[in-house]
Amino acid sequence: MAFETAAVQEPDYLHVRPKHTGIGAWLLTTDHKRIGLMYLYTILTFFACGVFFGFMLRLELLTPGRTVIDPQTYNSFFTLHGVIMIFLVVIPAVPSIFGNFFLPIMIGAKDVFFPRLNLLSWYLYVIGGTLALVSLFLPGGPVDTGWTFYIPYSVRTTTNVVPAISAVFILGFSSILTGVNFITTIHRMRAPGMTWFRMPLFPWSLYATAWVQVLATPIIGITLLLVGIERIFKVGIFDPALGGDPILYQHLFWTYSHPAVYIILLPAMGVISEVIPVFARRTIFGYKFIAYSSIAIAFFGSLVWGHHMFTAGMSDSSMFIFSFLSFLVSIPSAIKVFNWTATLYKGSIALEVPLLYALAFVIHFSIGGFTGLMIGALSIDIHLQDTAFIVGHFHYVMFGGTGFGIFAAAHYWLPKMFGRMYNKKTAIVAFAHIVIGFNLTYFPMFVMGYLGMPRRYYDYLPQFQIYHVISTVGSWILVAGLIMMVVNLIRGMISGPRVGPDPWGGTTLEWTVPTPPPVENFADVPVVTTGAYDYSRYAETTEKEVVL
Amino acid sequence: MNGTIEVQAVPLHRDDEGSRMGMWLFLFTELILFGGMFIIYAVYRFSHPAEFHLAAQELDTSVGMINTIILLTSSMTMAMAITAIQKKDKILSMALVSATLVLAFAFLVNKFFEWSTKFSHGIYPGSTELMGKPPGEVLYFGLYFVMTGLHALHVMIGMGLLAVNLAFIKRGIVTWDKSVKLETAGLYWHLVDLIWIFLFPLFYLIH
Amino acid sequence: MFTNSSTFSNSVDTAFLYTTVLSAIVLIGIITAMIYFVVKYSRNKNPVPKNIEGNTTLEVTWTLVPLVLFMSMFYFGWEGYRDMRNIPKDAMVIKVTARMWQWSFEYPNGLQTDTLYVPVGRAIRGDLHSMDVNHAFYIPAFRVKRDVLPNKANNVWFKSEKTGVYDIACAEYCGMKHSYMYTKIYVMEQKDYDTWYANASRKAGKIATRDTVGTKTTTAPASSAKF
Amino acid sequence: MHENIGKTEHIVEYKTYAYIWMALITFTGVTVIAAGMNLGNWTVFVALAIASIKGLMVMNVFMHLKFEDKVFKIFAMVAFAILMIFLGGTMNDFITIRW
Ligand code: HEA
Ligand code: HEA
Ligand code: CUA
Ligand SMILES: [Cu+2]
Repeated sequence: MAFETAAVQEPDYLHVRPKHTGIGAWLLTTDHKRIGLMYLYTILTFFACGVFFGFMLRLELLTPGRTVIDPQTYNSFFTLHGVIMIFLVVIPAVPSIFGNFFLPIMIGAKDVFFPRLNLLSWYLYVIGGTLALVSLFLPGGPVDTGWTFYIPYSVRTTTNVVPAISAVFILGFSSILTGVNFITTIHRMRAPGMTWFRMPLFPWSLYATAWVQVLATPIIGITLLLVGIERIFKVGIFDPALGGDPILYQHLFWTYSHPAVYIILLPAMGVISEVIPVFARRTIFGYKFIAYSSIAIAFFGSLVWGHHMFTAGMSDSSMFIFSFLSFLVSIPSAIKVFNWTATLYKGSIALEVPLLYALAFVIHFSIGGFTGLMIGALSIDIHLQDTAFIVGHFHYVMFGGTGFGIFAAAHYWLPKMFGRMYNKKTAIVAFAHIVIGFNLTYFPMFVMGYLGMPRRYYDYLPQFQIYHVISTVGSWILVAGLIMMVVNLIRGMISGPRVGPDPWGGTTLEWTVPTPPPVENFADVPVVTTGAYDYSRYAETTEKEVVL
Repeated sequence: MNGTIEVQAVPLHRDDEGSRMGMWLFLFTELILFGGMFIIYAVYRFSHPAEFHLAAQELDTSVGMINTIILLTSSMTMAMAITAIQKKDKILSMALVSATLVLAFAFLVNKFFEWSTKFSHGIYPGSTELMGKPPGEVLYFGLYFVMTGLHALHVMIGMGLLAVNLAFIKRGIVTWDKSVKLETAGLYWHLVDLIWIFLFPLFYLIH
Repeated sequence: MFTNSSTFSNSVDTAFLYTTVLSAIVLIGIITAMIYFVVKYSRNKNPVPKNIEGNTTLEVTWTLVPLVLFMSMFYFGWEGYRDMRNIPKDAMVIKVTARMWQWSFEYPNGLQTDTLYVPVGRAIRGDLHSMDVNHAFYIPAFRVKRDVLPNKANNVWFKSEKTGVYDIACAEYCGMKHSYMYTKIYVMEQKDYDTWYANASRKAGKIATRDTVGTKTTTAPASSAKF
Repeated sequence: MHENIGKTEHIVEYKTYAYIWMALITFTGVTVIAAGMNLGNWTVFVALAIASIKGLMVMNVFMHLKFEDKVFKIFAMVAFAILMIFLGGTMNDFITIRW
């Protein structure tokens, strides 16, 4: 998409003289870019809390018996760790930070379709997040149900379940509104010439995600609402003591929460699809297949929730169907992995930090995915369900996948957002720490899980200690790397060297506007004439897609 | 917030179809919210058919039917209010929106008496009377209370939206060529009706 | 890995090995390709890229090949699972009751214990029931697990192949002492078992043995159970 | 591309609404009567079928779905299909559990 950079230098979005002044310039803004930044700061804050809890979990597991905290505290810590990481960090992170900021620019729009609704989403997010944290300190004690809130424990325990599920409910609302906003934006606000198949893959993945957000989130909303009502008013819905069925709760919970893992994953996959071609300086391999596979993941992802209930006592036909579909949903992921790898072929590759994270994403997500396949197989999952193996699986996909995707996005786009570059050497050192620490922390979990170490265990048998020690030491390296990375990014954004509009040589629309972007994004409405990844300006030959 | 000095907050172009699209998407989430409860209903009705049958005898079909008619009528007046405003008949439109509000209120009053009768018969969540019943009936009434209760909550939200729109019409914010706010509020109102269309047979008509 | 301590351990371990090896091969393939490309086509060595938009033959291949492999994995899993649900008619029935945070086992003659005793080579069916919240009956060495739910009957079966002592864990989060909800299963020769059964039953009515629950460290020898 | 599409409404006559209203009331009567008859296992299906017809009328006419762009209809079908999948996936477990 060849464009002239906007000639007239409008003030960028960070330096305009806004309608509201002081703090109101942020809290009352409807500029999608500022809202994106507000998400960045708030998510980072909650993320720090989540890391703290995760760190404490690992510390406690260093030795059998008590190391630093008591069992009740441990139980609330893993619950809050799960709730914060899932609902407050990885679900909103990519869409709300980078999606908000770049989706409108990438499709050539001035803002999202409902700017004020967008601001409302942020407020809901903050209220929900605060409520989750406040529940820590309310009388009754922090919630200790696990992030899954399984019935009947969640109606039995005396801890603050109601504040926690209200928090999740509100966060769900926020997520739904973001989804509604993005779908409408993509349908109605694409620039002239920006056809569906000229749209970059990041908007594509956000589009697929948005549908999952819109159609699946209400299920968890209502389910948790009912748990709350059941707790407060003793209405009989799920509680076995009142005749309810504990498995029904699980069905409804996972009906949302499995699709949710693809809400977590898809946007990060979109990031990877952006990063790889830019640093390989060539068009992406199999554009349409990647685009369609996002939709396929979103659709098939809605059909497989039962694989979390293989030991719960489902009917054999359900077991068969859910296991079978779990394998089918893995196909589109496989397609993406192969296309990304193929995109490196005959490129002109610069191994910059974003690409490092992107490649780390592909590898670690694949490991997570492979272990997903193993537990998708019925007999294996019977053995591994609720063991440390599962913990390993989901940290690999969510952190090795989405987490690394977020880091890739941060190193790729933050310079655009703030107009400055971080220190690349430090970034690489931090990357090395993170990768090593990550694998040390989570790989032992596969081993001990297979040996029979259950999850959500405060205490454990002595034969597992060696794995726990490795894992805990790994978490120290991991957190050290993380701190290094964040500090480096923050310093870079404050005082790093300035960068021009297109530091990486990208082709999507966001690189055609000044850095940082002006308030209205585009001086003139852009007119798109080519596909999103048109690298012909670097290449000598272009090979059209070979059709059978 | 814009450029150098001062520009309006929200960009610029107007796209009513897009606004309606947003509203529809939101309605799907509402639909699925209630859908979740219909799933629970389906499972429990399947596993406790006889008890559901028995419990349903406690509900008064005629009350349910009256409420159905009230809501259907209110949906019609709502739809007509939009036609009226589009035909530049501001007064008629306001009258029709008001009629919708009155009907909505009647629905709630009706619901209130229905619930109070249940309560006075000792049927309310956690009551000893209810707890003495077999599990299927406890579940039936649990669902009855949460589903009609949540529906009533939606009626109230809908009333709020309509009231605001009434003011909009009066003040000329909603006019014949800028009616999308009223239209989206109308969409919301019809959804409330739509859900009731399913609630009615499922709770009142199990014979 | 292969201990053959129960009828299922073999099929589960085989399936696991199969999927692991397959995954490892694919993973190594991907990593190798990646490193190769990054080195071979680095910007220094290859300043001018070549745009290749795609290749449908390749796409179809890497859709169908994984599909076939995935189906084979699914098949392994399903076959193994079928055995787990195919409960022999002549299995000995033991009622397993879970409550926060202990197990209790009731044998056909009404004898109750908090540690499970079974004869080797005999199919055992556990009828699972919980008094309070969800638990899960898990014998890692036997590769069996099944949730124990209130108000919903569940069952599980297994046949041990080797005598010995193994751990039973609770694998569904159930509150504060979830991680202490351990007990043991003693697998004995049939004649030892008969003696034990007769002796213990004489004292029937009260809980027969109490040697393992709680502090796991004190039972270290037994808990480093055979894997 | 989509700049300033503005309004594209279709103004529906009062009469049309009145007819639909009459049909809705009639169907309400029908469903009450049908429920009174002894249809055995079919009761639920008849009730749901009638409710669906009523629902379609409300959506198409009162909510103008009929006059909207094709994507709106596709959206509605997708949402409905997903709900049915959720329902089917869950129900299947409870229906086949004793097989
Ligand atoms: C981002 C989040 C995410 C993602 C993407 C996934 C992806 C997958 N998950 Fe995971 N999962 C979780 C998050 C995620 N999961 C969480 C949080 C839990 C635990 C919840 C809890 O209990 O707390 C969980 C639990 C979980 C379970 C339940 C375990 C249990 O409790 O018993 C299962 C079972 O089937 C499962 C399966 C899968 C499968 C099959 C995939 C697939 O989508 C993976 C597909 C990807 C690949 C397969 C890799 C790429 C493919 C190739 C390179 C192709 C070539 C390969 C071959 C030919 C072998 N997951
Ligand atoms: C994405 C989600 C996520 C992430 C990132 C993490 C991060 C960590 N987790 Fe995890 N964890 C969960 C989700 C996550 N966790 C969930 C859902 C559970 C289950 C809870 C339950 O059982 O109910 C769990 C449970 C869990 C357990 C098991 C508890 C048990 O079963 O007994 C342990 C134990 O070691 C653990 C450790 C850690 C550690 C040490 C970290 C970290 O401290 C490591 C350091 C983190 C990083 C280096 C960065 C990751 C970065 C990002 C995701 C991006 C942020 C980006 C911006 C803000 C821009 N976690
Ligand atoms: Cu019992 Cu965990
Ligand atoms: Cu899942």
